Amino acid sequence: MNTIFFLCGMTAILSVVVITLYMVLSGLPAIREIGLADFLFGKVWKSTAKDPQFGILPFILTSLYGTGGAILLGVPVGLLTAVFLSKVAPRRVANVVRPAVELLAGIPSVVYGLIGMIVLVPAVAKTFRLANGTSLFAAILVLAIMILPSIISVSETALNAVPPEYEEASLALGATKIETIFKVSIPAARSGIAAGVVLGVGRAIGEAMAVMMVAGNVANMPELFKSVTFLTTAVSKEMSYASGLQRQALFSIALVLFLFIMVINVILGCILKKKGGDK
Amino acid sequence: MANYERDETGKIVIPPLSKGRRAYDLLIKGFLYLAALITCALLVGLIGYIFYRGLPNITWELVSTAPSALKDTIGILPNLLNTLYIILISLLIVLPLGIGAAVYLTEYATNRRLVWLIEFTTETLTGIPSIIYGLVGMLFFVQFCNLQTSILAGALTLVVMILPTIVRTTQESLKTVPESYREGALGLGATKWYMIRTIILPSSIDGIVTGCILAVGRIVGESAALLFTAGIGSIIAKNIFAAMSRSGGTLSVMLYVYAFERGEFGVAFAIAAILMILVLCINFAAKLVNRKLKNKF
Amino acid sequence: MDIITTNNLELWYGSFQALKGIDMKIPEHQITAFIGPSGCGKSTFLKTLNRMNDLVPGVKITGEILYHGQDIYAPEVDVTWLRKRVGMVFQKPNPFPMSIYDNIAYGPRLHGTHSKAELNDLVEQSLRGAALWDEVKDRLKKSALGLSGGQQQRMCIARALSVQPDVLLMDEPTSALDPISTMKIEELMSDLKQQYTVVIVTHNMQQAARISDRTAFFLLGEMVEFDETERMFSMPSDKRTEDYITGRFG
Amino acid sequence: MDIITTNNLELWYGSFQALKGIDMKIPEHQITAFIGPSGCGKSTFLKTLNRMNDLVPGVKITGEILYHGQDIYAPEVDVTWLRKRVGMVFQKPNPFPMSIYDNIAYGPRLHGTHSKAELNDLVEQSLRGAALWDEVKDRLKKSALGLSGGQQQRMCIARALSVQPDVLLMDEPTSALDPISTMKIEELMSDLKQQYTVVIVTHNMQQAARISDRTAFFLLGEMVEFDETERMFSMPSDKRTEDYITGRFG
Amino acid sequence: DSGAPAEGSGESSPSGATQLSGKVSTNGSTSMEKVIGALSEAFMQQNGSVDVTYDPTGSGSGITAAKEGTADIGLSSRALKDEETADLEGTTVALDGIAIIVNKANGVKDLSLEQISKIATGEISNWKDVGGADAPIVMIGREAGSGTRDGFESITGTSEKCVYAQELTATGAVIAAVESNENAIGYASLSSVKDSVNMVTVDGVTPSEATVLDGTYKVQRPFVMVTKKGETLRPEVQAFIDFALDPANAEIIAGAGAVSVAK
Ligand SMILES: Nc1ncnc2c1ncn2[C@@H]1O[C@H](COP(=O)(O)OP(=O)(O)OP(=O)(O)O)[C@@H](O)[C@H]1O
Ligand SMILES: Nc1ncnc2c1ncn2[C@@H]1O[C@H](COP(=O)(O)OP(=O)(O)OP(=O)(O)O)[C@@H](O)[C@H]1O
Ligand SMILES: [Mg+2]
Ligand SMILES: [Mg+2]
Ligand SMILES: O=P([O-])([O-])[O-]
Repeated sequence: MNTIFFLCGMTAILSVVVITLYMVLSGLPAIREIGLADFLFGKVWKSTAKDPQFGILPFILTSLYGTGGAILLGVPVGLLTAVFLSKVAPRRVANVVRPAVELLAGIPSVVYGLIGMIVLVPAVAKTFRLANGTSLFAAILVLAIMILPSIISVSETALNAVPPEYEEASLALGATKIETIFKVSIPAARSGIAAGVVLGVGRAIGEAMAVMMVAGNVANMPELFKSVTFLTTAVSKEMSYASGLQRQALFSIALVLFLFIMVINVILGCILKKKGGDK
Repeated sequence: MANYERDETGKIVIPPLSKGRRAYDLLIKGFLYLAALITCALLVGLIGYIFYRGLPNITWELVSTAPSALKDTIGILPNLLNTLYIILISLLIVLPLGIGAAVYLTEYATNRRLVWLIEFTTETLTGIPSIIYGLVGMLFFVQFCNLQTSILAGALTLVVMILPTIVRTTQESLKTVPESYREGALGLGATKWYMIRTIILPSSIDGIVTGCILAVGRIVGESAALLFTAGIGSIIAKNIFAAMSRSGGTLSVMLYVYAFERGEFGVAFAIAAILMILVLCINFAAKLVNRKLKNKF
Repeated sequence: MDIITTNNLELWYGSFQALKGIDMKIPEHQITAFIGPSGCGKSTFLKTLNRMNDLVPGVKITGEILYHGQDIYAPEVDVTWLRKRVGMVFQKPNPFPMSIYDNIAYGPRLHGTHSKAELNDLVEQSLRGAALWDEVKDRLKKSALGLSGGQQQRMCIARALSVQPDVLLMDEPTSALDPISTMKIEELMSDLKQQYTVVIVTHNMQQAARISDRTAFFLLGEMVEFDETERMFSMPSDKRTEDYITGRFG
Repeated sequence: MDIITTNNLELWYGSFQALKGIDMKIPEHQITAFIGPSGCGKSTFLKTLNRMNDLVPGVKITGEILYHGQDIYAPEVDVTWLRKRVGMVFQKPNPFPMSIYDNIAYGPRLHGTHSKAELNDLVEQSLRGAALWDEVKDRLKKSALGLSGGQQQRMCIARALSVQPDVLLMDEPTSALDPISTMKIEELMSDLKQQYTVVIVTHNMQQAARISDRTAFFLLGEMVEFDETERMFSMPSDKRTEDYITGRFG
Repeated sequence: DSGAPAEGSGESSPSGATQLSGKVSTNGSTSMEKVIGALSEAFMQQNGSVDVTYDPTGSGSGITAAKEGTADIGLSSRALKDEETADLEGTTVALDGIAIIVNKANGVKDLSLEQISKIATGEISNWKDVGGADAPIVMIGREAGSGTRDGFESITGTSEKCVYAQELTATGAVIAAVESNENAIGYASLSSVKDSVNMVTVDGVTPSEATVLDGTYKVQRPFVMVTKKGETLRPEVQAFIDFALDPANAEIIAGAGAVSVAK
């Protein structure tokens, strides 16, 4: 029995090894052929041209900007909502809002994409008087909404874990409740909040389907109101049709994405471990 | 020592909170309510819109037929079935694996490094985005294992993806089983496996069920990982074994396909509404199980 | 002069009455000790004095608490001001997870002091006031969590002093400490009463006898007896007090 | 006849030596009590007797433990067989979360008894053996968690009896119980020694004196003295034993 | 109308009246989905024990699958390239017009091939330059590697020069995007275009089955079934290809919006 359970335990390790192996093995050839610098820093992606160019800087930057933008919008709203739920809301209100947040987390990403495509994209075009609404901006909005639940729930957990003694001490010094929250509770919960943010970054960088439906998918260098391609959408949009070097290059993009994610995972692990160590 | 302003009766006069601090308080409070409002408005807006657009498009014909290219009709029955098949097959595979891994971690493993490694890789799997699962699933299951784009390949891909969920929830509930149960059973001469089978697993069934529900939620919502592995087939197979070896689109995948590839927004919203109802049910079920769990201890 | 007066104070947690008709006059520049068995309402009463009980959901309070003659539960009272004047030190030392300096400067900053020089002054004064300055003056920028338990508790006292209160409420401030730290804090309290009014809850009758000027004995939410400490411990007027201080229950 | 003999038994938890060169002969059909201050290794020693210590990671054992002359740490020994023969009752009653019947039937089923009639018999016998039958015979199908603490502990004893052991190891079996339940279990033990060999760890010297035939005194991992209970309590041969039983430490 | 093809297939089936069984796996182009869907549905109605599967992986993957033998038939929505014809056999089963589509609110009805190519490259960027309102042109196209894009760009001579405002991964997406944006122009498989958008005439020629077939409508490409060269196909696979080429089944292909080449 021991062996059987041991083997079950090994599946996780095995999976990660296989995934890593496949990502690296399928991603390296194209990079070797194109050249790492040309690949990472090339600004032009023309994968099917006679004289193809495989520069993925636009995708990398788009993913970074897109994620950054989503964090910029999502974190304040998420954190404030978490504060509201954890410290301010009357219990009855919190009991309504909290399941709402959970529900937000349960909505499939394609549904976000669908509504983004039908409602958000035309609205963006109209609001900003653009000829075309598919844009980095629309993608940022969708991503910001999608990462909201994870930021809220992780931050709320962290805020709830702040020892009440800290807050009592602050109140007893004549701080108002709000002052206490912002000067004591949030700083004390910062590593948990950071974990939520990093988790959000991971989600945002990895999201494909919803982004694909609103970003326009042109390999432009990122501009707020232009159609752009993320690392994820660069892979998924051409994968079906690709062959030869183009296909290999797509796997190389996936490798880059994979490395991004691994780095984020490690950071997340460190934050959480440090938090655990504090206790 | 402070000197107090006193009124004629000798009572001290208490100054109000300074204007700056009061303004700060009000401002922040405003932001807090605003943020919560945004979150709720988003939710209400999203769900309201989905139902508003989707419910009128749900017809009996839609949910009870297969699409026909000849008759140019659309039905999502095959996709409903595919979703069911994928859930069934993935759970069937992932449950033994995930529970086994959790049992190994909590009951058997003695090597601290190995435990760390397994837990670390499990965590890592949680963070990998589904598009990468899709690609590796395509390379490994579809091409290397030569399963073709099929429900089986999709389910296997999902198995890896939801493994962490099952492992973690099972592990959590295994940890809540009191040590004294283990001692009691072993003290009677039970083997470890007998003890696990008769005492440990039955005591942690709730956690396992919670894990299943979460996993089902994940499977129902998944699209990117399935697009390249299970494909978009929409034919009613003769039976589940025939279904396993052919391409089959789940509801989420077909939502993407109908909306994005075919521009059939009515159908897309109908599927979205069905998905939302499923998600609501899943959340509700998870709550129920959790409540039962709390009552038990 | 009495700095705090309560009239017929009653308090309910939901339907449970935790305080029953308490009338007390707390004299200025003295140490007043509250004793009584666990659950008798000592902490509850202490917390009503600077309205820390406001935070507990479902609390209901009737009667009056006058601070310098002003009803602190009157609607126009700004509770932050009250808490600045009536400071509090808790049973378990609870430094913020920041540097010692920032811990002490927290209160003054809150109440509008931002000048570097003023803050430095206040921090030094407060730490001196809590007899901690010499021990920590070289590590002000280090985390307060690195201090020993006794030092942490004195730092919390310094933090309470930093906003220049009138009254210091202390809820079993030494129960989590070793005997030496306890002794230091007891000494400190005697110093403090020159400038401040000190109210202390203690489960330790010897401590009450050692340091306080007046003692109140609580039982089941009632204040059974309130008198000069010496008299209370030598010839209690109530049978229950006598039973308690001679160890017959509690 | 000695049913269990240990020769120069030593045990390490990692680098900490918890048992030091223990030589002991446990006589059949008697009650042997282990006493000693907290942390002296009583439980540890008890658990080595049916190898429950195998579960602790990092444990190292040297020396011999002979059960009916057979070294129980020999590689060919089946530990489940050993534990069936050498049963164990724990400090805190630990019924499984199932019916009383299933609790008692757990062991027999485990070891291969599945016939309904046999099981019924065994359950009744075991419960009678633990002096619990009359109290629970009408609620065998009810959850065992619904029993009182003392009943739960007797049920755990019944459960241990159900697999028909030779030896019953009991680690402070009454320390979580009220006086009346304790008395019942002490009576039960005296009955049990007709059929079983009982080894009991207790922190209660009076209990040891009341019920045991022989007593072993442990200190810091050593067995200081092992003798007939009466002699041990009336004229201990070791100074440390004397100090302990007269309450000079521990 | 499934009666007619049933008879036809009976005649063309090489094995005559013998019962076919087994599995035919097809794999490739997504824009052939409708045609293959219709064909296989009809084919399976006649041959109950044959299972035709279709993997919409894209033309590139389809060709690879045929080459590697992981699928019986590869599907490509473009003609095979020279290097591919070395070991692969392409059978054109249908032609597909690529319609140039604009929003319903757009007044432009006709564009010349040259105008189209200028619009695609961004040389013309305002509708007023082609007789429309004064508004920017939003060019919507397909992703690199798409057969539709390949066809459009090679016919308009704009390969590698197109400047797109959106690159969408499917025909339907292009139609939907054009439908929802007044300034948009795009191209999509004729088979999929419905009246939610306007098709412009190209050099005065209306895209239709007839004009695609006789070649007067220039913007078109073939639908190709790809098999391994020099290999005898299993009877059910051969039967499916024959079924597609059978003139009696032209209507099925037409019903799916493409133009049968069967004569
Ligand atoms: N937040 C609360 N909600 C409900 N009841 C409470 C609450 N806080 C205290 N009580 C109850 O009020 C009574 C008085 O509590 P209080 O903490 O004042 O006792 P105490 O005298 O300080 O005891 P101790 O010496 O144990 O600290 C107790 O019965 C307690 O259970
Ligand atoms: N699993 C373990 N790992 C490491 N050390 C242990 C372990 N179990 C016990 N010890 C140590 O071994 C020593 C003996 O422990 P043991 O539990 O046998 O004491 P005891 O005599 O039963 O005490 P008590 O009366 O408190 O139950 C103690 O110092 C204890 O800290
Ligand atoms: Mg108290
Ligand atoms: Mg013990
Ligand atoms: O889907 P297409 O290959 O025809 O563009």
